[in-house]
Amino acid sequence: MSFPLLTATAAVPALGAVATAAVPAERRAAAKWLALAVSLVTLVLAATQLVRFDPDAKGPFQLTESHAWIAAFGVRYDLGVDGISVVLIGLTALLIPFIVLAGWHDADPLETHSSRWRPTQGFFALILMVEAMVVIAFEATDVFLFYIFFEAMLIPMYFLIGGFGDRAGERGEAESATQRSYAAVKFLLYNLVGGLIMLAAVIGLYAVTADQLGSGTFSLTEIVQARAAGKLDFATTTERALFLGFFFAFAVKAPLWPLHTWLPNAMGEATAPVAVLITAVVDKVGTFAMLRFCLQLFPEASKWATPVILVLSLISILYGALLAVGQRDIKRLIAYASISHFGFIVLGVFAMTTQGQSGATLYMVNHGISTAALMLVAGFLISRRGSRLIADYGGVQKVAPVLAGTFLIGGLATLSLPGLAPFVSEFLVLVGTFSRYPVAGAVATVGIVLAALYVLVLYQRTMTGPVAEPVREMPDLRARELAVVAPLIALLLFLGVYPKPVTQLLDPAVAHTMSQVHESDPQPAVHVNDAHVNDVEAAK
Amino acid sequence: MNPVNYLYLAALLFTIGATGVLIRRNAIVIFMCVELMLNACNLAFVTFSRMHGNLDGQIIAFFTMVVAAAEVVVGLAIIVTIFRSRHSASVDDAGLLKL
Amino acid sequence: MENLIGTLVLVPLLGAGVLLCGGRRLDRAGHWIGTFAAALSFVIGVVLFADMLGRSGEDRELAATVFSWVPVGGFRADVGFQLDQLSMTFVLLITGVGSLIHLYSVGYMAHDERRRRFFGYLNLFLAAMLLLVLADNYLLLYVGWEGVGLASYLLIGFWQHKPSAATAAKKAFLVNRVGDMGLSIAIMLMFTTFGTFAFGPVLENADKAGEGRLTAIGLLLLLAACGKSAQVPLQSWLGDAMEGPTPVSALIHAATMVTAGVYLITRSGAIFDGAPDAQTAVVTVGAVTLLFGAIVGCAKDDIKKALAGSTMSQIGYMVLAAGLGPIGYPFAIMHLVTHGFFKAGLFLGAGSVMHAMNDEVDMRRYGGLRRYMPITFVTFGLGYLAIIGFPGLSGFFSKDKIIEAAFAKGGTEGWILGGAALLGAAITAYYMTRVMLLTFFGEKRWQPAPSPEEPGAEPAAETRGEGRMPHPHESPKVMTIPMIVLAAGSVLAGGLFSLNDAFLTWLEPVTGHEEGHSPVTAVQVTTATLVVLFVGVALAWAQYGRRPVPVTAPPGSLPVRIARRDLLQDDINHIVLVRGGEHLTRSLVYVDHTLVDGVVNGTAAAVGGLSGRMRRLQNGFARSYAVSMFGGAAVLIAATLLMRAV
Amino acid sequence: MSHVETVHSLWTLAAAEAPKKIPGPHIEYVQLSPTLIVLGAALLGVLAEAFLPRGVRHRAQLGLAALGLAAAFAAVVALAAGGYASDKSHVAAMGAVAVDGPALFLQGTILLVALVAVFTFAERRLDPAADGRPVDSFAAQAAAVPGGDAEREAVAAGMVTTEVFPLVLFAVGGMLVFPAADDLLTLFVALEVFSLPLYILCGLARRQRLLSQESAVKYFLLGAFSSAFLLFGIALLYGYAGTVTYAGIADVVSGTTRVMDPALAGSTANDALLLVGVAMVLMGLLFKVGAVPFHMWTPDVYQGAPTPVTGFMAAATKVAAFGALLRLLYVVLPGMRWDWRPVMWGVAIVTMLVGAIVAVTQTDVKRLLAYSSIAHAGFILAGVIAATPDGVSSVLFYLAAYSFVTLGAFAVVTLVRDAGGEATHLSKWAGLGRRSPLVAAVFAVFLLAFAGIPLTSGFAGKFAVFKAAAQGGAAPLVIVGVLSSAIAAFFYIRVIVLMFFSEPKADGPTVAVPSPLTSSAIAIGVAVTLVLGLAPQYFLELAGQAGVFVR
Repeated sequence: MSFPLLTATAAVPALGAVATAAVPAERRAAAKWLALAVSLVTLVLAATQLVRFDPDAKGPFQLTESHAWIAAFGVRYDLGVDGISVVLIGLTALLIPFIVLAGWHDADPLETHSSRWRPTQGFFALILMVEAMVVIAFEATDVFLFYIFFEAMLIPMYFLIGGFGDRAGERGEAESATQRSYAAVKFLLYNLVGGLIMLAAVIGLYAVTADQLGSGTFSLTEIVQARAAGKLDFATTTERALFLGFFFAFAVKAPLWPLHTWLPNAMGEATAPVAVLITAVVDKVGTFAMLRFCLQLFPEASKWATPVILVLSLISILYGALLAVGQRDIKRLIAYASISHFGFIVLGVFAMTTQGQSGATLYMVNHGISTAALMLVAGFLISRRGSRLIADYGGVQKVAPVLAGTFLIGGLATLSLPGLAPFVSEFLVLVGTFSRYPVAGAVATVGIVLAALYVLVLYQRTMTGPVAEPVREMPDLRARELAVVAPLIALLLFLGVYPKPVTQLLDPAVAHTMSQVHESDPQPAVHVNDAHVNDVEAAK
Repeated sequence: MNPVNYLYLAALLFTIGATGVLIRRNAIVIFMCVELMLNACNLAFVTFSRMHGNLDGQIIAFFTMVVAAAEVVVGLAIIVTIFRSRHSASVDDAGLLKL
Repeated sequence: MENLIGTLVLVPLLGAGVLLCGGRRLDRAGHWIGTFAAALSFVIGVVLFADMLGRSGEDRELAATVFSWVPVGGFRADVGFQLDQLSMTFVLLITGVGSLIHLYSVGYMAHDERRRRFFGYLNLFLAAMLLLVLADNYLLLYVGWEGVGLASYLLIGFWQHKPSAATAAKKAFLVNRVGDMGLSIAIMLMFTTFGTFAFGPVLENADKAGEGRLTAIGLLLLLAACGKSAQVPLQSWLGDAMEGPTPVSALIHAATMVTAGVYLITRSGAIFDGAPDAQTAVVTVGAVTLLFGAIVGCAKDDIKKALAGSTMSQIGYMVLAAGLGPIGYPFAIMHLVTHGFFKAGLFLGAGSVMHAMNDEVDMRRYGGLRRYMPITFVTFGLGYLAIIGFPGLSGFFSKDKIIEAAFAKGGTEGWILGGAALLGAAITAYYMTRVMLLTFFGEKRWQPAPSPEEPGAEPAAETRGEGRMPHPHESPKVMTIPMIVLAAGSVLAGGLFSLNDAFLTWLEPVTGHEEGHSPVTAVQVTTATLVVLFVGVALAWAQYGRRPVPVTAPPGSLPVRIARRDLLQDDINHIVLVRGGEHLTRSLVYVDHTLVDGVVNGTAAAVGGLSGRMRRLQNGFARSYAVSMFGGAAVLIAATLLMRAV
Repeated sequence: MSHVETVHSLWTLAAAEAPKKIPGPHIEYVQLSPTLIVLGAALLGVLAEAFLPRGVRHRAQLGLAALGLAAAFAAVVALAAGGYASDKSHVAAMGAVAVDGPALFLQGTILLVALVAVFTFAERRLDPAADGRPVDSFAAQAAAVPGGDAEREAVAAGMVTTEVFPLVLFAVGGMLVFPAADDLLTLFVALEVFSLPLYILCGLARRQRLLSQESAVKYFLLGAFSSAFLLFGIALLYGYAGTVTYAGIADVVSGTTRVMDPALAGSTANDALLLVGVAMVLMGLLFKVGAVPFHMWTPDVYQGAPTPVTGFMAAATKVAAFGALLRLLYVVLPGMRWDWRPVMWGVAIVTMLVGAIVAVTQTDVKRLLAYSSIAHAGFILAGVIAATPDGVSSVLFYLAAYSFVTLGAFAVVTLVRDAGGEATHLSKWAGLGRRSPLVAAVFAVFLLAFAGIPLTSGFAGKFAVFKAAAQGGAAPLVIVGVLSSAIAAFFYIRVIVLMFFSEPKADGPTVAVPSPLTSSAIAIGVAVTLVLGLAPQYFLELAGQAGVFVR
């Protein structure tokens, strides 16, 4: 019985959350430091996973743990990571410390609060709780186990969104409180409905397996093997129905057009760190699950649905970008930008090519980092001025050049400028899509122009031009804030120049998925008898 | 005479009782209508036991009477309390709890 | 030697990194660090050049793969460099002119408190541009391609406090992005066609791909080139780009970056050779643009905008040449180099003039400056002679060849192209003469400096008193020396290159060369060129040299006004794209709020309403409850019986 | 003419020889011990009321009730351990009462629920003491006119209605028999035995007595009305089968034995008697579980009754009634599954939807919980309809899980008070999370369990029943189920929003600090909710083993 690394990675933040919540009211600072420490320990554990993970080992999952849990439902506590999940766990564990650090003062109680109300402890405890649940969701190889945490993570997220917001500027406390709880409820209901529909599909899956294998099971590996061995075989309609059930939930989470409208509200009303938590961490579970569960459990249905999904993701790309252009609120703008990016991710996942899927997974990582950078800087900006309206800014670069500079870099990453991480992944997605669906690939490329449009418009309106009166006294980034942003930017540069460490982790996992879907990359029209192309063929 | 007719009578009584419950306002009267329904049941039991030629039905009828008596005790108690506090036995006056 | 290639890019990149992250403490030395980095990369370039000359024609090409960048399945992108004669030419041009302009900027930006950052951006540009010309595959080229775009964005918008500058920068980036879209799709198409996008395999196997795919790739590359090189229809950004500091206009928007499109087409020659239709498209774009730019150049009173127009038109020549295939490639590149010299020189001259005239840009407010700033006058004048193709100066050789090649295209096409080229030459002569006359000749038409509240003022102006009459003076040495060097270049380059076709033989291994069968002899072409040249000059003299020039531009006839408005390019863009886009986004925002969100909120409201209505049933009357029970029982019984019945 | 002969022969037989000695009934007292213990305790309680001095009654009654229930529970455990849940399970008391898995499981659940409920009954710290004496939530003297002199005197005299404990015990006694009843007569008697005390308990509130009495009247009249239907249904079934034992009826239904009497051949041939009878009996039971359209009493009674009583009713009554329903459908009517399943489908669907939808616009916590209990009745029905052993065990599990959540939730409701007693209007709960986070958090846990959020018992139960339904071929029910859960989630969330995200009102309610009694009740509720959510395996197995009915 080796050390249960995967469990530990999830258990540490979970226990940390409890401990943080237990910190007495007046020891506020202690709670913050505790949360930071816990998140760092988690980061270490996640790093250990990355180290102990062996890219070219046999078998889909590694570091597996397996225990009986609810035999009556055929549910096991099965954990395991493949290249994709280990990378995403790394991303999660990496971002949380920055989120904690960035949210350092976001939950300091107002004077009006009674002494028994302990927002600070709650805030950081909830963040850690979310981290724990996300990690488990990434690690779970049992559909039911995944589902439980996929659903459960809504609750802490819900309290984070509804309970903590920006200092209400002109809008007034009451107004912003109403807006917040509306956003929180919208977030919860959207995802809950998605989750419940998925629940129906999960039950259906159990019914089918129980019917055909004798005893119902949720184990991903078992089901896949049974299908491979021909012991288990879905009726076409059943498979499609189940696929839709699963996909709906993930599409809400992702979010895919037209199920996206919760995201702008949530990201707009939540504090910047929480917004990052939503879009950079929690939403990734949706896209990840498409890759892990939709494709592997229901390959045929996935292929059947691909055309529609491609169209939807194309709409998401263009629609999200265009709406981003039309926004007056910085955070909502970033939210719509994320919708556009999630469009790219889904596109890559369902392009069913190696480049597409590796690109999509890499995109999840890069989008996480770049959005974190942009959103957190935006948060610092907003916290200084107390307004989210673009119109309230102008000429910031004159008074706060460093803030403006980091904001610009974050923006350039968002428009996926070559040399920064997102470019690699976006291009991979585009190539991967193009090589199978040229038209879709070409249409998606329009997204990069629109991306430039909304980013540059945002930058121009907020940072350049004559200095607006309200920002004249605005201080530049403080040490803590710089400590949050600088590493992220460094990471963006590094992964932009040298993404290989990540891609080589992803490649085998993606290849595995591709084989599950019985897909192989389309071959080039011209056979090029060129040295390095040949050795690539040999490598394959 | 064909005992089936007694069944028809029982059904008739039962319906009368039910209708009474639906249309009368006075709690006491409603309660009496319920009693009427119970007695319709008794009649049915006795008739069936006569038809089947076993005594179960008659035994049940006795049980029913006892239960009905117990019901009367509880029911009247409740109705009387509410009558004292409201000075009316009309069930339609008791309409605080709604929506 | 291979390793040196990497350092070529690395040096300015490091320079940029140091300058941008260095913080205030570097403010005092920043400009020299930047200039040093540029100069160093030039030296490295020269060393490599010498080494290359040392080797014989065929094995002059160097290649170095640094590391594997994005290896995913069959998709293999490396960071690899390739230095052949073509790249070499660019390296020397970029680093050489670049260093000079760094030097010039030391003086020009002396009064700007953000000078350090300016040099950081310049270095960043050098790095990106070198990456662009040294990359050994299209994806890496794309990185440089967007990198120069970024640098140009930062530098055009360097004076960010000017809304006009910020807008111009944004516009430039966006228009370029449209072109980049073409490039990236082209790369994807290459990947699906060849399974790779490294120059070597792609170009070697281009012939196997079939004309259809090649044409598609060619047109997409052309789109990219149009964006970067400000060719019709994506030319609109270049004029506005003049918002940037003048050295930027000289380096990026005249000498180097804007010629990247020509590089791309020349580099991809093999593809275009297989796609005649694409080539036709290229030459058409080139011909149209060279006239377009020239006409715009005639109408502008802003000296920089006039020069921008001429840049556009000169690049039109290059593109035209590049579109002619192997006949034209060498001349395209040759003109590119010579143009690099004289256009950079002209811009620096213009900068020097503005420097002297309180940053006044309206030529109608110049006049008679030749006595006040002789060096500028001489250098500018040499550049002028070069660009109009005065015999013996560099422009003469390069442009003349292009016109020949155009005719050599043969058939009516050849006649049309040649005619266009000739006409362009005439117009060039006209507007350049106009610039000369307005600026250096005639009587003084100086006005008080622009008032401070006008945002158009460069910060340099703040240091000098506003509202005073300008007192023109010659610029400091750091500025004049580069001008002199460039002037020398613009005088000599053409001649040197043409000595027993040195340049041709130098490039031949890369671009290949074939003699066109021109319907007209070289002599005829030359004479024709000279004729139109003098016609152009004469016209300009008749208009601006003989009679005095009004300080405020006369309203002018309709065509003049249209030309002043850049031939309505911006208006068309505005109506078609901006307006349309705004309406689209607005309506989408509305849709998102009412429809997509409305559906959800609607269902919620519906449930609420239903709930409210059903709630009414719970009316508190015990008897109505009894009714529902009774009814329920009836239904239950009926249903049960029914079930048995069916 | 045939019936005349039979009649004649009957009389002549009677005349012929003297009637034989009727053998005394044979009763297995051990196996009925749980019921007997509880009823015995109840009787003792009555005596205690009569003879003990007023001062000690409360404590004595509490002890007696707790003791009795605990002992009964011990007896149930002993029986289960003795194998009566599985191989030794059989029908006791001459075919009147079944002793088998489901019966014992449900009895155990009911007893535990009752035990916890009794704690909340005995709570005496929430209300401000009336002239020096601590008071519980029951009227000083139920007979006194509200606000009248008699009441004032009663309060002054320090009267307390300690009769509630014997009443509860009687009710529990009935509930223990109800799911175990193995013939229709026992069913009816048990029904009345646990209904009548509840009618009274509903009318005993100390605060807002008018509401309380009104709820009692409504509950009583409608209850009596429904039991009349039940009884008539029984009569018809008796007429159809000639017997009221479940086994006997089942045989006739499945056609293994035929009714001797040719006079009824006609009525046996057309199953009108059977079908109408079944429908009416079902109606009687559906009334008790609060299924639409027989649900309308639920909100009024839940709101009017004293909150501890509401909690007890909501939890225990449902358990007992569903137990009886299960036994009836699985033991008596498996033969005619194709008749009742479609009907029950309809009932389940409307119950789920109506319960969820109407709850959306409720403004009173207790009414809200009432409607949610209706919706949950719908979910449970989905499991009942599965008509598989899985269905049985899933329903058993759901009942156990649900009853403790309900109990806990209503216990929390008793804590939130203002001048007028309990502050049940939702608007008063605004900002509770700010004022007393712990109570709000606990209530949130219960709400999330109601909403069926994973890691709570609610989710495990919901999953169990839906799984059973899906495997039982009722996939559409599952779809409707998840949809109505979505709607239901909305109003649970609303309460949470109210408690945590809205600013507390200045004149908001205070949260009373309860005695260990209520605290432990709530604690048990939370514990069960979380344990059944995190590690339900053991209890699922228990329910699984208990899933077999004896015939």
